Amino acid sequence: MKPFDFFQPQSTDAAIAELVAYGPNVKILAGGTDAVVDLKHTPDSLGLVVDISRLDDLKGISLTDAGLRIGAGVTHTDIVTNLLIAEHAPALVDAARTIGAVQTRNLGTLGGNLVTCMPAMDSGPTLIALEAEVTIVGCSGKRTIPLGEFFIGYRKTVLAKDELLLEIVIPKLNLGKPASFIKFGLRKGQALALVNAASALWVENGRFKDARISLGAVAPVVIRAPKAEAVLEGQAISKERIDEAAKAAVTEANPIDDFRASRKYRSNLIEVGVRRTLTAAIDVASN
Amino acid sequence: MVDITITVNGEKRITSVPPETTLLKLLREKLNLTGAKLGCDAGDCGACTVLVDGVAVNACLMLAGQANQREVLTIEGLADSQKFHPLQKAFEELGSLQCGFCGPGIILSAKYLIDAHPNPSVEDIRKALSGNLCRCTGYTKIIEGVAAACRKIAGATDKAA
Amino acid sequence: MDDKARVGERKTAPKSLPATDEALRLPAVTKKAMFPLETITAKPREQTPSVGQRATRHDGRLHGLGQTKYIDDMSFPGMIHAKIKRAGVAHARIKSIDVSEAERMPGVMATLVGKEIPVNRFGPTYQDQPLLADDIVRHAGDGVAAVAAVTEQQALDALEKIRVEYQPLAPIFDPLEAMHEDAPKVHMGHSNIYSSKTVNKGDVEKGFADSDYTFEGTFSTQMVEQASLEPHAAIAEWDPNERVTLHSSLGRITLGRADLARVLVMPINRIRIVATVVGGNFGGKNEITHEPILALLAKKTGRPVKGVYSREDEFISSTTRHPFIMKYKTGMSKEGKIMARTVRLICDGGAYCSWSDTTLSKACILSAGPYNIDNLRVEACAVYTNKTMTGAMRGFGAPQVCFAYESHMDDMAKELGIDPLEIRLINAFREGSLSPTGQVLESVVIKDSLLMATERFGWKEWKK
Amino acid sequence: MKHRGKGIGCMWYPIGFTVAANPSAATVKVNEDGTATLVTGTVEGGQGSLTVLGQIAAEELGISTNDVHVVSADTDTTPMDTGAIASRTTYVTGNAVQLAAAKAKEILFEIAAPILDVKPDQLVAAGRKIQVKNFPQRSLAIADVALQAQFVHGRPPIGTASYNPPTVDMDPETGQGQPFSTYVYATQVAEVEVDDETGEIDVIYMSAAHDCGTAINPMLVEGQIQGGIAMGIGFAMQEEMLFDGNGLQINPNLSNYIMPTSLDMPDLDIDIVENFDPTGPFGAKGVGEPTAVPTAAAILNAVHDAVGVRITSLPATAEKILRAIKQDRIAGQKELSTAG
Repeated sequence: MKPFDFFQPQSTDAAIAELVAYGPNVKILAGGTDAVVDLKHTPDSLGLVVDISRLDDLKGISLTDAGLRIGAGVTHTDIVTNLLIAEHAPALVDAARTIGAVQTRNLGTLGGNLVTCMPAMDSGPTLIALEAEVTIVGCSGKRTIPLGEFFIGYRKTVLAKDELLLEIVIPKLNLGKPASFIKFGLRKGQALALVNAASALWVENGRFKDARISLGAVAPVVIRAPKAEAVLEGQAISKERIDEAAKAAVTEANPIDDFRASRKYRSNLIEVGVRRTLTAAIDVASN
Repeated sequence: MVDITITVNGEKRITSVPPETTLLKLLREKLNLTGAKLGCDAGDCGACTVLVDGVAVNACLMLAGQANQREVLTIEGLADSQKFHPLQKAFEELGSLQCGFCGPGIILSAKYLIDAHPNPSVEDIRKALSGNLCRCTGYTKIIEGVAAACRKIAGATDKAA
Repeated sequence: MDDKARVGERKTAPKSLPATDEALRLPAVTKKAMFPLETITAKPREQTPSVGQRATRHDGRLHGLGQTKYIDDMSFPGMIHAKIKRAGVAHARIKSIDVSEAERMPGVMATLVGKEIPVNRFGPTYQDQPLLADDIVRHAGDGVAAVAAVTEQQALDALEKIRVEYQPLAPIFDPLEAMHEDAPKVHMGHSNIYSSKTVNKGDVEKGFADSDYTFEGTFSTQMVEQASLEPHAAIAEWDPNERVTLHSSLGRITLGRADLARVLVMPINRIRIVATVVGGNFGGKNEITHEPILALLAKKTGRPVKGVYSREDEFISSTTRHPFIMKYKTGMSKEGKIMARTVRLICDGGAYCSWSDTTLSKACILSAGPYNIDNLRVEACAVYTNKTMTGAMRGFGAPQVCFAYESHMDDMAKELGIDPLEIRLINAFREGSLSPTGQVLESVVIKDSLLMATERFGWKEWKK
Repeated sequence: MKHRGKGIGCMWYPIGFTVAANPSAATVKVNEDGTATLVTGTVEGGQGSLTVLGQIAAEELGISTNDVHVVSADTDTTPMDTGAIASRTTYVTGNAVQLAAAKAKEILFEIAAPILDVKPDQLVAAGRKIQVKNFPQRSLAIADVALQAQFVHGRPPIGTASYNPPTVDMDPETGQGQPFSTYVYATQVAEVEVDDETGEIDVIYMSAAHDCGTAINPMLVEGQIQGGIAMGIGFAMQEEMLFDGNGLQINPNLSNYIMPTSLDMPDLDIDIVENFDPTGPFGAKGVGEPTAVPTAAAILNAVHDAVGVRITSLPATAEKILRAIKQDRIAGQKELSTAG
């Protein structure tokens, strides 16, 4: 690793002050599972690395008036073992369980996963399907936006240089919403998603209501599949509808062709993934 | 330089290292504890697994500064002159390891598992070890070793009770 | 910038170390279980007769305690670190290598290029491989220069400052294309085919004529990395008697020593190779790699020099398992007896021969499978391409041909309506069978193994 | 839908180099207390070869594994060895060790014979004793004999020997010859489940029956077989070094070079086929490499049984299998339509 200076702020304010002071030559370190690997491959010396992994304001999982609040610094292991999440958003637990391996789940944070903004991140789809919102804090104060608007491009979020991701909130309305997550990888352990998908839906009188479908690793950022959702809205639950939605989702994605899988195969996985998550979410709803 | 106060295997040390030093480098090069291995330097192989405040992490993915004021357990601290850890015994008796390079990481990952889940299923063990690559053993005798250690621990507790 | 300046800019400068703290004065952390009081020698180690005992490994306890010393766990006073610059181009003529800027980098104590190596060619069969490419780069992982510096990072930084000017040469990657007469040549000479083998037994034409059915199949396999968990590592150290000691992860030390003597032009008794437990070999650590480079850097600097491959070095510069293309044609009687077989094997050797010659021989002989075939013809060749060289890896061609002959076998069984177990039992070698090379086979238990494995599996009762 | 299938892979594999000389030498020193030191030039690579060589020396001397200390891997002190390659250590180095131990034992027998009032060829070494064949009550402790050998007779019981497997050069035209001294045989059987929507293979279970001649140490043999199967699974389904159009590797790291994790391993049943090769040390042959040979064939034959597709190029990734399943279906439909 090239030399850099290291700073462990005591508060988010102190962290932000450093971000402002240092300008572009700074890197934020949370769990480090991506950031430290990046640091090892950074060709030039960085000015400063700000370690936010111990900031208390980024920790904690709680029920608030807004919904289920998850601090950006919460690790994937925290998510896997948290009873509140297990109760109100179990699909998020399923997703967290598939991330990396035990060691990386112990280090890696939910915020880090979102901010690194890799297309294949496993935290994104479920949160987007549950219409999570994120709160960002910077010099000019806090702002809250839908997670879907947080991602803007390959490894690129709306975060300004002086901003930190503070927390993620699953809105109250969507707590307990039947949802399901699936991931396809090249092996069973430590798999990086070829495609991942999450669906969340209510079932009302045997009909789909507010179905939300989100896909990862199929576009530069995690996406929602509004056309597929529209196929379902208000329709009676049937295998045909699910198949139709799954096919529609394929048209909304733009997966890449790379050494890990072809575009065609990924498209197939999208269809299967959407079908399986919808079916699983319906199962959850009916139990 | 960053100043680090760290407790390793129960012994407190204060040291100062360049900020870009990983916990793995601190352990291996500064503290002479070479049990944790460098296999990939990217968090893929798990050969550098150590416990930080009781939690299994990849020492190659943690900066030494992040381990400041924390307790680290490396493979060298698992046994003392009186007693081996049951995992170490079981691994020796069953021939769980071959070249042994992945061993320290595997044993600590297994310890992390059984500290929280003293009676894991084979599937639990597989999941707990999926971050530790091994090229020699096919994991079979490693899994058997973890299961045997758990039985031994359970037996010892039963006797005590 | 120096550390003081870096810290000085900080508003929250780190607290100075508390000089009163005892922990500051303590040496490195020690192992607690160096001399365990508890003895746990398992019985099988103490019993006689010893053959057949499930004796515990002599190194099993050290492994579990984290006390097995691999090369990278060793260090010597004054030891410095070496790194190798990889070409990053698949086929090119080196016009010039300029290490002057690298030599001026902080901490750098020496550099080395191929022309400084006394005999810059090695290899277990043909000496066709340079230790550091000096004239032509034949695959992207070829080393072109090495640096020894006080720290690993300084060595890596210096690598970036080495300027190599290349004249690109046409590369060839596909083994079938490489066999064409007009294909670019990886090495000098008129052909990229550098090894050919044949096995002929019986009368293949007659065998096919006597067959009721003929089947054909083409199979291919990929390039595979040994992926030992321990990367290649070595430390070179000289003594004043001009003797060099290499602590190395090498798995074949006596022959490695002979190779070192040849490339360094030294008497064998002035070279000592000491190995420890190799952290996984699988064929990948069976020949010298960076050892002579480290030895020469150690000589230049008068310091012990350690070299440890990065995981990327492991992949791009060390040997791999050969990709094969395998064409099978087999004549069968309607009862499921193999009457004749022809096999054609093309093995992609990558940039250097390494162990290709023996891989090809083994693949050739084994390609018939463990079956009695009276009429057999196998033709095999190995071809150079501008890819990472292939060499020894667990099986020397056998996993490749086994995949082919066993897939082919099941295809034939299906067509003939014979159970896969049955067709193998019909054809399997028995005691005294003649191998494809005419060798009388002894201690043959292929049928026993077929019956044992399928019985354990529950082959006959098994239902979908 | 998921489909299950079963498949067999069987193989043969030679021990040692192809024709070329690949000798090993060894020295066995019996110490004054009846323990022994084995000096070998081979290097432990994790297989447990040093343990096995120690067991061979111990067996020849009639002592236990623990009674033998093995010194290895230093070119200054250890004798020539071709190395841990070609599954040759147990067989070739093992033969050298047995011969060396036999020479040391010969000295012990010569010392013991007059004391026991028999001829040296009437003696055997067993249970840490030198005893009269078929009359075990007349015996001496090896320790006593070794001590006497050294301090009374001035003949320290040390033996050095080498072994090179006998081969006959292959004819360059016909390939006829005896390239190897001996071969081993093995079968592996796989049960898989294939998802016909994604092409994913789940290897559920494998049984393996391997011949290695006498299993000097069954526990270590099992370890080799289990490890070889893991490598075979990677070869069958996952691993591939990939290059771009310029010959640069695309995946030179353990994130993108996919090899099996603990979750990718099936349940295994391992059997060792009983066998004895008279040319090997105590009937032993070898086991290292063959373990990785038939796995891919067994798995791909099971895939063929499950979904009817033949994968002809490795690795059989889920994508490749799905493509084959779909092509198979299209072909099937065409057949139906032409038939109809």
